[in-house]
Amino acid sequence: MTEYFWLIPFIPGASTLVLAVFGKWLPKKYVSYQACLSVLASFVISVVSFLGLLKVSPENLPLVKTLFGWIISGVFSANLSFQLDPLSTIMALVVTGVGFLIHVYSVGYMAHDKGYTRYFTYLNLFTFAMLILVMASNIVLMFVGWEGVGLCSYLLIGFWFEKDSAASAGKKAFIVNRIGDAAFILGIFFILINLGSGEFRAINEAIGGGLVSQGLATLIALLLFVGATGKSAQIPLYVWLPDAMEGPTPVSALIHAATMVTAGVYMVSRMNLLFTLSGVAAQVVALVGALTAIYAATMALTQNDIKRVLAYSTISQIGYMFIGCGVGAYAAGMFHLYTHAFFKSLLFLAAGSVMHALSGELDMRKMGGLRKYLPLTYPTFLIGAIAIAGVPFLSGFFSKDAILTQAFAQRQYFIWALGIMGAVLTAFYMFRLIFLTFFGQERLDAQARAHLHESPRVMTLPLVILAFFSVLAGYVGLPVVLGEKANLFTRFLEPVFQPGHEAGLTMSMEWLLILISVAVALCGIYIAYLFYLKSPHSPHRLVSRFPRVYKLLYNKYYVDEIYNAVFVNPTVKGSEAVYDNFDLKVIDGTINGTAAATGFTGKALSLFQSGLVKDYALALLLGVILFLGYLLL
Amino acid sequence: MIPISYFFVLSIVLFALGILAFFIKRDLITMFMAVEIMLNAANLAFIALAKAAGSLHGQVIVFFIITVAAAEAAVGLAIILLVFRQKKSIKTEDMRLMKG
Amino acid sequence: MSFPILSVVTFLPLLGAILLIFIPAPKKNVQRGLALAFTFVVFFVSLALYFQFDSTTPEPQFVEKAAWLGYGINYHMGIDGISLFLVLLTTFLFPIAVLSSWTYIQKRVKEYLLFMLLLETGILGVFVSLNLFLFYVFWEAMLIPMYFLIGVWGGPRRIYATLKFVLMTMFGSLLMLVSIFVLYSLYYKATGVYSFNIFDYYKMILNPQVQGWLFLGFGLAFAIKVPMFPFHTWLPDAHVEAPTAGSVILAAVLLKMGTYGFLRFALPLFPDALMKFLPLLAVLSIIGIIYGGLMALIQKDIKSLVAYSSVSHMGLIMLAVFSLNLEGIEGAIYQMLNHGLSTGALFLIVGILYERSHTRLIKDFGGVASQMPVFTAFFLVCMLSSVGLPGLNGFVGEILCLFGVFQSHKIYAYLAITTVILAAAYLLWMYQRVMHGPVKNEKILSFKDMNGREIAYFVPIIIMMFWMGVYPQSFLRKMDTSVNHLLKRVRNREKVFVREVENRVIPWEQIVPKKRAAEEKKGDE
Amino acid sequence: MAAFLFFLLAVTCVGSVLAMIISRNQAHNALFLVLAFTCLGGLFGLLDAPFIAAVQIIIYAGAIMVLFIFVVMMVNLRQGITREKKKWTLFFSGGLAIVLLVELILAIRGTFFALGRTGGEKTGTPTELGRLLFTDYLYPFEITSVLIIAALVGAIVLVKKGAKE
Repeated sequence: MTEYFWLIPFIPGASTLVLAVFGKWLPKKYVSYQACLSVLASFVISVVSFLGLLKVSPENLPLVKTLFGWIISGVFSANLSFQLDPLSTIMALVVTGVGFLIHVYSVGYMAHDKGYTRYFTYLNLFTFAMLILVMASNIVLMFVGWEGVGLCSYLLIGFWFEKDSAASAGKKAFIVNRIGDAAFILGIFFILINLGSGEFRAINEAIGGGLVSQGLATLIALLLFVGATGKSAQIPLYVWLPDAMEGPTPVSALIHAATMVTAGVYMVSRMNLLFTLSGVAAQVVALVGALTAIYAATMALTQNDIKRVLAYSTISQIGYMFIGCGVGAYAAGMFHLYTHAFFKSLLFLAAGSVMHALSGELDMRKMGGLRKYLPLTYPTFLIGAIAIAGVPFLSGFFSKDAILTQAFAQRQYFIWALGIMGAVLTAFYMFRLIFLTFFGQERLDAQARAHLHESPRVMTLPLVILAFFSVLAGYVGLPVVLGEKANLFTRFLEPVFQPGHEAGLTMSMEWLLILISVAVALCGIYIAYLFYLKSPHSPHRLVSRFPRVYKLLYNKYYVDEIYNAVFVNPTVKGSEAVYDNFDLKVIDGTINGTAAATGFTGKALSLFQSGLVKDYALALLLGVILFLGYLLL
Repeated sequence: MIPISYFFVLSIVLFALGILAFFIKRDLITMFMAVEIMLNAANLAFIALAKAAGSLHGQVIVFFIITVAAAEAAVGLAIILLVFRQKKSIKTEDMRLMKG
Repeated sequence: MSFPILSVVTFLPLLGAILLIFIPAPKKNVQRGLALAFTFVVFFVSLALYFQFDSTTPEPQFVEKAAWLGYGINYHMGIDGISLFLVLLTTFLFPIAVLSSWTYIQKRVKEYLLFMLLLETGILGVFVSLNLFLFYVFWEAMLIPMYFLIGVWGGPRRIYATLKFVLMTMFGSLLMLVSIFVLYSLYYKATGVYSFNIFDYYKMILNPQVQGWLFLGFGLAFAIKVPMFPFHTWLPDAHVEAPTAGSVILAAVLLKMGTYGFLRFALPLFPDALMKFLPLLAVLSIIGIIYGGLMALIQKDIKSLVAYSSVSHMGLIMLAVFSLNLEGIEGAIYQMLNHGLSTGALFLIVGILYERSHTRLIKDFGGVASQMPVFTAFFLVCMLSSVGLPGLNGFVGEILCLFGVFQSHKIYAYLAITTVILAAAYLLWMYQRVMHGPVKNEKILSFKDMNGREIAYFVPIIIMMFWMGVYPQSFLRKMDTSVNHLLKRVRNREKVFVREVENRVIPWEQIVPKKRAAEEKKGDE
Repeated sequence: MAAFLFFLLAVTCVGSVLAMIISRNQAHNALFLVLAFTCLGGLFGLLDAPFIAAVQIIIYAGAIMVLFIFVVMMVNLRQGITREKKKWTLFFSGGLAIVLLVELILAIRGTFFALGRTGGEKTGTPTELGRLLFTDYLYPFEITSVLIIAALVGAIVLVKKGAKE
């Protein structure tokens, strides 16, 4: 069965095609079944492939299936081919597994939307594109998936296109991503020209064979990483992700939390040899990741929109993943990606459930005390929050700790410190969210109060399953202190990530680091407890104490405004000025001027046409005389 | 006998007089006559040269010129008549539709 | 001689036009049907070209040659891997263009269809001619129907637009005519043989200075047609005023005549001059890419937006042509087809909107998506194809173009890649303003979704977009040999043909026959 | 004798053209012209071109001038038309005419004695001319007939069209 792994992307793909062409005539129920089952089928194949892969010896990895030559012209060649190795398997499992749950959730969430079929078409298309991204065996095909998920993101963010803000957010996401993609394309070109092939095996061989200089590796890696900052919402291209929350919540969960935004991490992991070879690039990755982690966390502190808090949290968590990749702990980065997919999509879906209960309310200031009304949503949300905060024995703890330990072990103390600070903030804002939403006074609208209800089972069931995994998913990657072989996850990925990156620490040091992490997480939660439950007025006091800081954070450091003022507006205004003054006046003016000059000359010369026959005769005579005179002389 | 050049000089004088007449007169009919004079001056030159060359081709040309002149006179006069009917005038100053 | 398929393809539309004359004016549907039938037949006949095309030889195929006016003016037709797809693109788009104007054109239907058919003959003639004189005849003849199509069935400023279009094109082509005659006389001086045959000219080596002037003559004509910055201003005007089908043909096929001209004439004939002017041309192309994109960003009229996007796209194509490597030129040819499809489709989209609203200003629209779901889907695909989304045709061409440029000049590629961002920006912004947001006014509420006819002519375009995006092999492989041959001609010519005597140039092959002819003459005496 | 005839005819011819220039009456002008053309016919005779001389008198002095007279009658201006009033045009054109005269004479000065004299062997008998017309010049001759018919029809159509209104 393993050899059919290349079918994994095509099942949702085929489903997309059917829905896109015949969707108009299909009943809603059929649409739901087809959409969900196609993803489930892919999931089943992924699981089978995973099991099959365990039996394959590392020398035979990756398994590659080439369907046909896609773009071949001269040096440029790209096949339509897929590969199966531990890395792509994990990604495929996450995408199809979480994807399936979110498809199911969406059946309930979108039940009353008039764009139901369209929604599932897009969602299936997304799954298709994402699977191509993770399973592609060469970088050009990977780029197809890369752009494809960007497209789906655009379509799904702007799903409710009647809202101007949604349409704008979708457009913004696509264009910002394109900026990164432009760099990505250049990176691809460098690879194709200097390494001769875009196939990952060939790239790894070329790097392994020492064909790539360090400078070249740095150049390529940085270009690719610029692409990754676009897709994975890192500094400086993160601005689209908060706006992306305009889309339906399951979309935020699937695309903007679990899968698409982590594509950058996947890509960096996939090209790990390149980044490791460069060194500089890896350092940049780690630094950008760390800065983003803390920067986004600070912005999450002050937001009142429940989904925006989660969006900033996502940006921050992806920052952690990049720290992992940057310090060479690719397995740890991937591990965090994997656990994050569970708990962050859980958080989003739970937030969606809250919204569903409150008829679309997003503002936390109008919530509070919801825990008794939402008996299933509340505990699952809480589990997600605990997991992300890094409380021991839940998945988030293991993965985040693995990253930070590795950062410390690689002597990246600055990055480690940033990560720890980010961890405090993470715990704080997550529990701020929990306390504002589920505890304290009820601050509901009367209207929302009347409609308050727990979500249907089709929505809560995925929550429960995800909560289950949020708790347990971490146990495949236990810290080294519990035994050399405890980290199954890392061992599984060993064929992809060359071993030997992970420096060892003494036992006591490891325990110390774990203790620090735990302390930090609990500390954050306690501060949130103090601020929002114990003395609900203290935040206001703090705000009035530091109004500037609060305003800066609340307005997200004015980055959107700065980008608009520096890039967007000058481009538009400048283009308008150029159009009016240069295109119309200079270029068109020259052309019309030439025409006008010709006309004017004609007019002027026509004055010689007096209309009197004698004048013409005179001219004739003059001509004859001059001509004769010339002949005579 | 008479030098052929005399005929030539006469032809030139007639041609110049034709030009003079063309510019002096203001009515279309007389100007047209002036044109005819110039044509004839040319004819004379042709015949004189034919004589000098001892060939008949010059005379043939003159024959054709005369026939064409006849045709031209017919059409030209018809046009003058039309112009007169329309404008009630045959003065050249009155006709400047072609003014630029 | 085998079946003269190229002549049939080229002149069938003309036959259709002649038949059309005999249909009485009031029978409009009969006229439309006839025109459609003829364009369809032409398309199906031209498909045979694709299937019978031998991709292993760079020589022109389906060659037809017959004496015509003498003095080297022969009827000489043939296609190679470069022109094959341009011919197919033309025949593919014409039935669509006729269908798209089925209800749009109501006055003087007969004349309109007549000109459409004549236009098809003219365009096809340009792509298949191998004799420069014949080429020039078609090149100019094609202008006449286009002149009338814009001038009679166009918008309010149609006279201005059509005059600007025709005069600018004429200006360029006049210089080309001079250059053609210079070539002709140079060839005659060198060999004593009259010829307009392009393959004879390929054998000539001209001194670089002469090449420079001739290149300017040819290049200007093609640059105006493409249009390259700064000769582009006729394009927005012509597009805005032209009827939908006119815009489609103009954007999809007419502009390609410029790029085709560069590939067929300017590059192989004047390689030294090309090298001299290359930096200038490349810079102009890059300016065109960025400038066109920025101008497109702020246009208020959808059609002029698409027109400026054409300037940008054509800039990329030109830049790729000047990259002078296999990837770049194959990418350029491929991108020509893509641009034909996607920009043509975008003009059809605008036409559909215009038929319903009688306006093309972006600000008059908003929220159309909620009224016309099927239309939205088609619009989306066409827009994404133009943006260059992988999986659709635009990506393949764009990435090959950029790759080709990257290979020859990295700096150019860094600048040109901004098109990836700009194209997304202006098209998405336009799409958002037209399709998204709340419904702007009640007029939009009354918009009907696409009808069967409209869907019928869109579906083939969409299928082609996907096909060309997913399986470009079926197109690229047919070009390989011809493009390689062209490159060989441009790059290594001095190795193949060398002979220069006191500024006067003699193709080495011709020296021998001439000598022999002289000896024979002596023998006769 | 011939010299006397030549001078007589030449002086009459030039004199009548001058008279035509001076006179204001169009009818008189036409008659002066008849005289001038007749003299020219005589000169043609002197140059051994009897057929052309006859044609000149019949067609020019006869037919064409009759046409002129008819038109003069139809137009029928009571008083004649004054001469050109714009003095500068007059002097300028007069000057130019003299310049042309001088130039032409200068042009032929080299040939003054080279052209020979009249007399000698007779050429240009009507028979020879006729043979030439119907052999070498057959095409032009026939085309002339077409031309004349066209002119005829044209003249009639032109004048008739105007008459209707």
